[in-house]
Amino acid sequence: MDVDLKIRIGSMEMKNPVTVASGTFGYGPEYAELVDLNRLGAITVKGIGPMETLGNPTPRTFETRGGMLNAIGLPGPGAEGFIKKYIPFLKQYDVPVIVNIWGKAMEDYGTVVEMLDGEDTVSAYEINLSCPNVKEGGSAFGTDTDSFSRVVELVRGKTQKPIIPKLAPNVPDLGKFAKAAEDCGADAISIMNTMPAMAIDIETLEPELANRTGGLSGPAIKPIAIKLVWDAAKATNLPIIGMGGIFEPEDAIEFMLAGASAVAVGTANFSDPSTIVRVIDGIEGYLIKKGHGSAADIVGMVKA
Amino acid sequence: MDVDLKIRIGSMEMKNPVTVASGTFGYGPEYAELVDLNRLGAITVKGIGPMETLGNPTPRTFETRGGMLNAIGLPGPGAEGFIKKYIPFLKQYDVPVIVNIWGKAMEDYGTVVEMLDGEDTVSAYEINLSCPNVKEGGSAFGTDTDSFSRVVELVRGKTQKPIIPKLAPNVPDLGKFAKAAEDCGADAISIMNTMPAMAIDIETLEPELANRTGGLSGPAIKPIAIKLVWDAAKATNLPIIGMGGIFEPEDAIEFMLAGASAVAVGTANFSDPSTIVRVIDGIEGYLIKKGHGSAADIVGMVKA
Amino acid sequence: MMKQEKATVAGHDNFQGEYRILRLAAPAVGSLVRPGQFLELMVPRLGERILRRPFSIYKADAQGVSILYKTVGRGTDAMRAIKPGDKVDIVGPLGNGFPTLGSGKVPVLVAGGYGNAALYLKAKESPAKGIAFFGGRTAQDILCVEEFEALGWDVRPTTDDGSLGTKGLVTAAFDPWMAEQENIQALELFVCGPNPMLKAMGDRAIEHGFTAWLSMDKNMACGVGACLTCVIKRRTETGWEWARCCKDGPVFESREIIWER
Amino acid sequence: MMKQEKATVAGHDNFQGEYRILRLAAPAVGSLVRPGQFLELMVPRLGERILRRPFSIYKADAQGVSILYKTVGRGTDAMRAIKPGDKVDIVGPLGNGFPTLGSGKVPVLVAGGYGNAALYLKAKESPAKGIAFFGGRTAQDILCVEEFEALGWDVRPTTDDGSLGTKGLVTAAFDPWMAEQENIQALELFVCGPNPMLKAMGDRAIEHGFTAWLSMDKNMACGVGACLTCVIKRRTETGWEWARCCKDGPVFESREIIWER
Ligand SMILES: Cc1cc2nc3c(=O)[nH]c(=O)nc-3n(C[C@H](O)[C@H](O)[C@H](O)COP(=O)(O)OP(=O)(O)OC[C@H]3O[C@@H](n4cnc5c(N)ncnc54)[C@H](O)[C@@H]3O)c2cc1C
Ligand SMILES: Cc1cc2nc3c(=O)[nH]c(=O)nc-3n(C[C@H](O)[C@H](O)[C@H](O)COP(=O)(O)OP(=O)(O)OC[C@H]3O[C@@H](n4cnc5c(N)ncnc54)[C@H](O)[C@@H]3O)c2cc1C
Ligand SMILES: Cc1cc2nc3c(=O)[nH]c(=O)nc-3n(C[C@H](O)[C@H](O)[C@H](O)COP(=O)(O)O)c2cc1C
Ligand SMILES: Cc1cc2nc3c(=O)[nH]c(=O)nc-3n(C[C@H](O)[C@H](O)[C@H](O)COP(=O)(O)O)c2cc1C
Ligand code: FES
Ligand code: FES
Repeated sequence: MDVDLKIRIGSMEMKNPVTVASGTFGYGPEYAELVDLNRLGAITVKGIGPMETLGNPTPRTFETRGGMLNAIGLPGPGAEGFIKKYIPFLKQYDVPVIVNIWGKAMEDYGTVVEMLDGEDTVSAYEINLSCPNVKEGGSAFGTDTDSFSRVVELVRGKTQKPIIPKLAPNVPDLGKFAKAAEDCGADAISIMNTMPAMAIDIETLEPELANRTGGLSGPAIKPIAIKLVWDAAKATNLPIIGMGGIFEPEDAIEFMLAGASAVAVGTANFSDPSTIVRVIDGIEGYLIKKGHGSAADIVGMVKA
Repeated sequence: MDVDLKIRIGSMEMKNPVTVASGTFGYGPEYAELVDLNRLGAITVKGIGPMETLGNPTPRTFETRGGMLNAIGLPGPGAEGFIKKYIPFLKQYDVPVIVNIWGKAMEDYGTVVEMLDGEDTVSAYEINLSCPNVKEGGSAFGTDTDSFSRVVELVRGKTQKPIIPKLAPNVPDLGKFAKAAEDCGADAISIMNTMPAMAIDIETLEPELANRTGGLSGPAIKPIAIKLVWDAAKATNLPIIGMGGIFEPEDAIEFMLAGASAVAVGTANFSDPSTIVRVIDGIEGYLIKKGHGSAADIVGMVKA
Repeated sequence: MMKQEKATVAGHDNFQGEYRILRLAAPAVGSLVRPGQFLELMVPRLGERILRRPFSIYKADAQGVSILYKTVGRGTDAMRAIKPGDKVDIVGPLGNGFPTLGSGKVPVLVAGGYGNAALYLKAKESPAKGIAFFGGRTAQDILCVEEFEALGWDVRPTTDDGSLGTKGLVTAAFDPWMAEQENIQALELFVCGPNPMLKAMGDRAIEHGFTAWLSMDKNMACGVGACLTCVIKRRTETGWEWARCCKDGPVFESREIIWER
Repeated sequence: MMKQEKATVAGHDNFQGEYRILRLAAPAVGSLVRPGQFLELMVPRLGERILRRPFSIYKADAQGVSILYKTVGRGTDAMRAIKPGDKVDIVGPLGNGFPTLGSGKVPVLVAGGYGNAALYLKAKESPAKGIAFFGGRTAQDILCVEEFEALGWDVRPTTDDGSLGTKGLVTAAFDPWMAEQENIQALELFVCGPNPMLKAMGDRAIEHGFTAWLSMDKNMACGVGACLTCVIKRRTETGWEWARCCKDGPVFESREIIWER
């Protein structure tokens, strides 16, 4: 039996619903020896700002029960550096590239898009409005519907390519943000970024992260992410890219049943680089077993 | 060396900083054969509403990686039933009793307190403003500062006993609620209730909980709770009762360093009923090892 | 009375079919057990899962307890790695257990799956011995037949595939036998098995007016009555209330239960 | 080139003191290894912890690899339960490894703790053999002395308690030796050990104008350069940049490194 794994987000066609979570897969080359990049539905790269940035001091990550904290803090080559260093590499593959963008000030989001938009290799933008690890911008834009809408509208005005705001999990009513994204002309939404979190070394009395607080990712947060996807799916018709603790194919399917059209594998890459391919194959196997003709069939199918 | 473990919350004196999380320890008798109740700093009972209630259909709990979901939904004997069935039992112990109260409508909170306030055995009220598992009230009161303040003020008007609002974790800025609690005359705050969450059975397509969504507790959420306690401690001088995934003494100490004056053991009771006593002993051991004279010394001591 | 005890594994072997037997040196728990009670076991090295798993107590004495279990998921899978000498933390005995046989009553045991294990102590303790109906998918799933026979019980197996005893569900053997009874109302059933079996026996008890004690299988979290996870609807004079399988049960008389889906 | 491989455990034994040796049948990874590289191991049955653990490759050939490790926390504790025949998932070889010895240079090895293991392949491959300074707390912590001697190296141990070789830190043996050298600038150090040792050697290299390759020990998450956890400050013409220990390192020349706390 043939199943159709294709998923469409605006003008971007993914050959299957599986991408990677920004920041967990570098810019492409890092895992290329371990993972056949051409298998991916899309490659989502680490957050790109308008200029080269250094990120936070170390320690930047810390392992917790069923998860990890990170406060990497958005170091990166900036839009220009990204074009020079990574576009030639990414061009070689037959995979859409989603560039995760961020800014300290609102205008920065526009600037990055202006700098990147001429590159054909860039297929879509994921707008990071929810990074818990940078002081300015980041999370602040993602927890207030007004500034959220302003950023999304700003980006919308700069590009014809699909734009995908990435939502913050620490809000009481995610549906409002999902709706706002739709109203501002977004093509999809990503759910979820890491959850603000902290750990303390009780011997040294120091926070485990140099940045003091960070974001929690991994299996620990999966049930939170599933709930948020389910909430958002009720509030909007936009496709949702679901993520948060996907380690097994069953996790990805759970996200799709909750309402995600696509999924992203994040922290699991560190744990098991074969996860992405296992997830793609596992979704296909599930569709065949359950007699579905296409991946789109199971999106939002939960009986709830 | 002698260390002073005593902690005071308004007029309530706890012989040590350790209580149990509401809903994880029944009303007292359930664990009495396994745990010496007189060792506890306080007993916090399952949520009590104005009337007898049935709670949610089953399944009501589901285990996740590093945590569990629950949607018990506040079944209980109601204030009158509680007085009849449990006060005589609780009276036998030399331990303050914190009654966790809830209501569907705002007035309910006042009604429960009126019904309970004559009982000497009731030492304090924890106000549940953050249950993710009841439709009316619950979480809604806890995610909006206006209704939050109105409930706290209402309860404040009904009793001289210490009142302890329990905060919802799914807000972008917990400090506001901590501050509001202080402004409305609360004696302490509890952080945190469970995190809204969901799980789906991919074979049956049904949510794993009959209530569809529930609350995530256990080790998975500890880093989230530590961060919230740290945030709140910066916003208020009220004592904080910290909870969320305390399974080992080290976890409790981490909460205290982050700013909690007391802690509550929750889900860990199910896993290991000896946790509470181990936590009390572990805190004492830590204080001795580090040369502190009292538990209060380490509250908020994190170098951050 | 219940205890929390760090038991030492005295033995861990294949028992029959997919079942394994875990024998624990646990004097504190072992000496308190009544038939039909269970324990909550903390599965060692199951770091990511935090809850205990409930198991019926198969045998118990002043030295300890044993349980029979089948691997059905992560917890019971991880249990396979338990070795003699390991420490295993248990809480028990839990639950009300089966009541003693009513005077003048004719005892009947009905079991499926691990229910056979749960009934062994009852079979042993019962002053009168009678008939035991054991159901399973195949001969491999019918546990402990010789043991029950050695205690003086007349065991009537049924299997879905006919590989042992009558072919069919347990009712395929029970119903014809029941039809022959002169004093049906004197029957007192002790039942432990999957939900459909419990319900089938409960329905017959109500229809024919005999007594049936059903040991209910509900997912549990705390096992001691604190969390209110394991509730079933129990009939009251005015309607119904929730009863906790772990504390108020797991054994209920058929008339008490309001069945849901 | 790196690979992910499900290696079969060929052996797992006490090695010396607190160290154990884990031998893995891993042809894909084994055949690619250069001296100074490491691998990332997924600890079996560590359900609640999700990240791999990095270990230097002690020995490697076309059949597989071995590592020496000490238990310091949950992961390395759980590793003790690994049995021959188990499958262990590894990713490797990772990192740049040590460069080949410069022409006309005099090789010197300096190691502490598992650094001895990390230097073994380098010691073997090096065309010229020379002196090896190994530091440890006690004699038990100085690994593989005979092996290095068998390869033709002159091993100079130092221990904090004087139980083997010179009493003191590795510098207590290195400094007097260095003072005697006629052509200090011809020295080329290959160093692997705790951070203070790395820094001490790096400082001397800069002060006295010789070359020192330092294998940096930083906590890691991905091990392949994707997550940017393991960064150290590397000097650039205009200031500094972050360099990833897992991908751009772990080996850096002393002049590249800007030390922090
Ligand atoms: C009072 C009581 C006594 C029991 N006695 C025994 C016994 O003597 N021997 C024995 O082998 N088992 C017994 N069980 C069932 C046993 O507790 C479960 O098999 C076990 O908890 C499954 O754990 P797991 O981690 O392997 O499965 P999970 O990964 O938790 O679940 C795997 C599958 O098993 C199902 N499952 C989980 N718990 C139960 C349950 N309580 N009942 C039915 N299905 C369940 C799940 O829905 C899922 O499909 C008893 C259960 C109860 C409530
Ligand atoms: C490139 C590289 C090569 C290594 N090679 C070896 C080797 O050959 N043999 C060996 O025994 N160890 C080696 N290590 C260290 C090894 O990775 C750690 O001991 C291991 O990850 C600890 O895991 P754990 O779960 O037991 O400890 P955790 O529970 O994670 O931590 C326990 C303690 O160890 C400390 N710790 C954790 N990771 C490191 C680290 N990377 N460096 C120093 N302290 C750490 C923690 O801060 C904590 O104090 C190497 C590390 C790196 C980065
Ligand atoms: C190390 C690390 C770095 C991350 N960097 C970014 C980033 O640059 N931009 C972003 O939008 N999200 C970033 N994230 C968040 C992930 O993309 C993802 O939303 C989150 O980790 C949840 O998914 P997971 O549990 O599968 O990892 C990062 C996460 C991790 C663990
Ligand atoms: C089964 C269960 C029932 C609960 N019932 C209540 C309740 O009635 N009232 C309340 O305020 N919190 C309730 N909670 C939340 C806990 O009190 C606590 O805030 C939360 O579980 C986090 O702590 P933990 O991770 O240690 O369990 C319940 C939690 C669980 C797991
Ligand atoms: S399992 Fe907790 S009340 Fe029964
Ligand atoms: S550990 Fe991820 S970049 Fe080095």
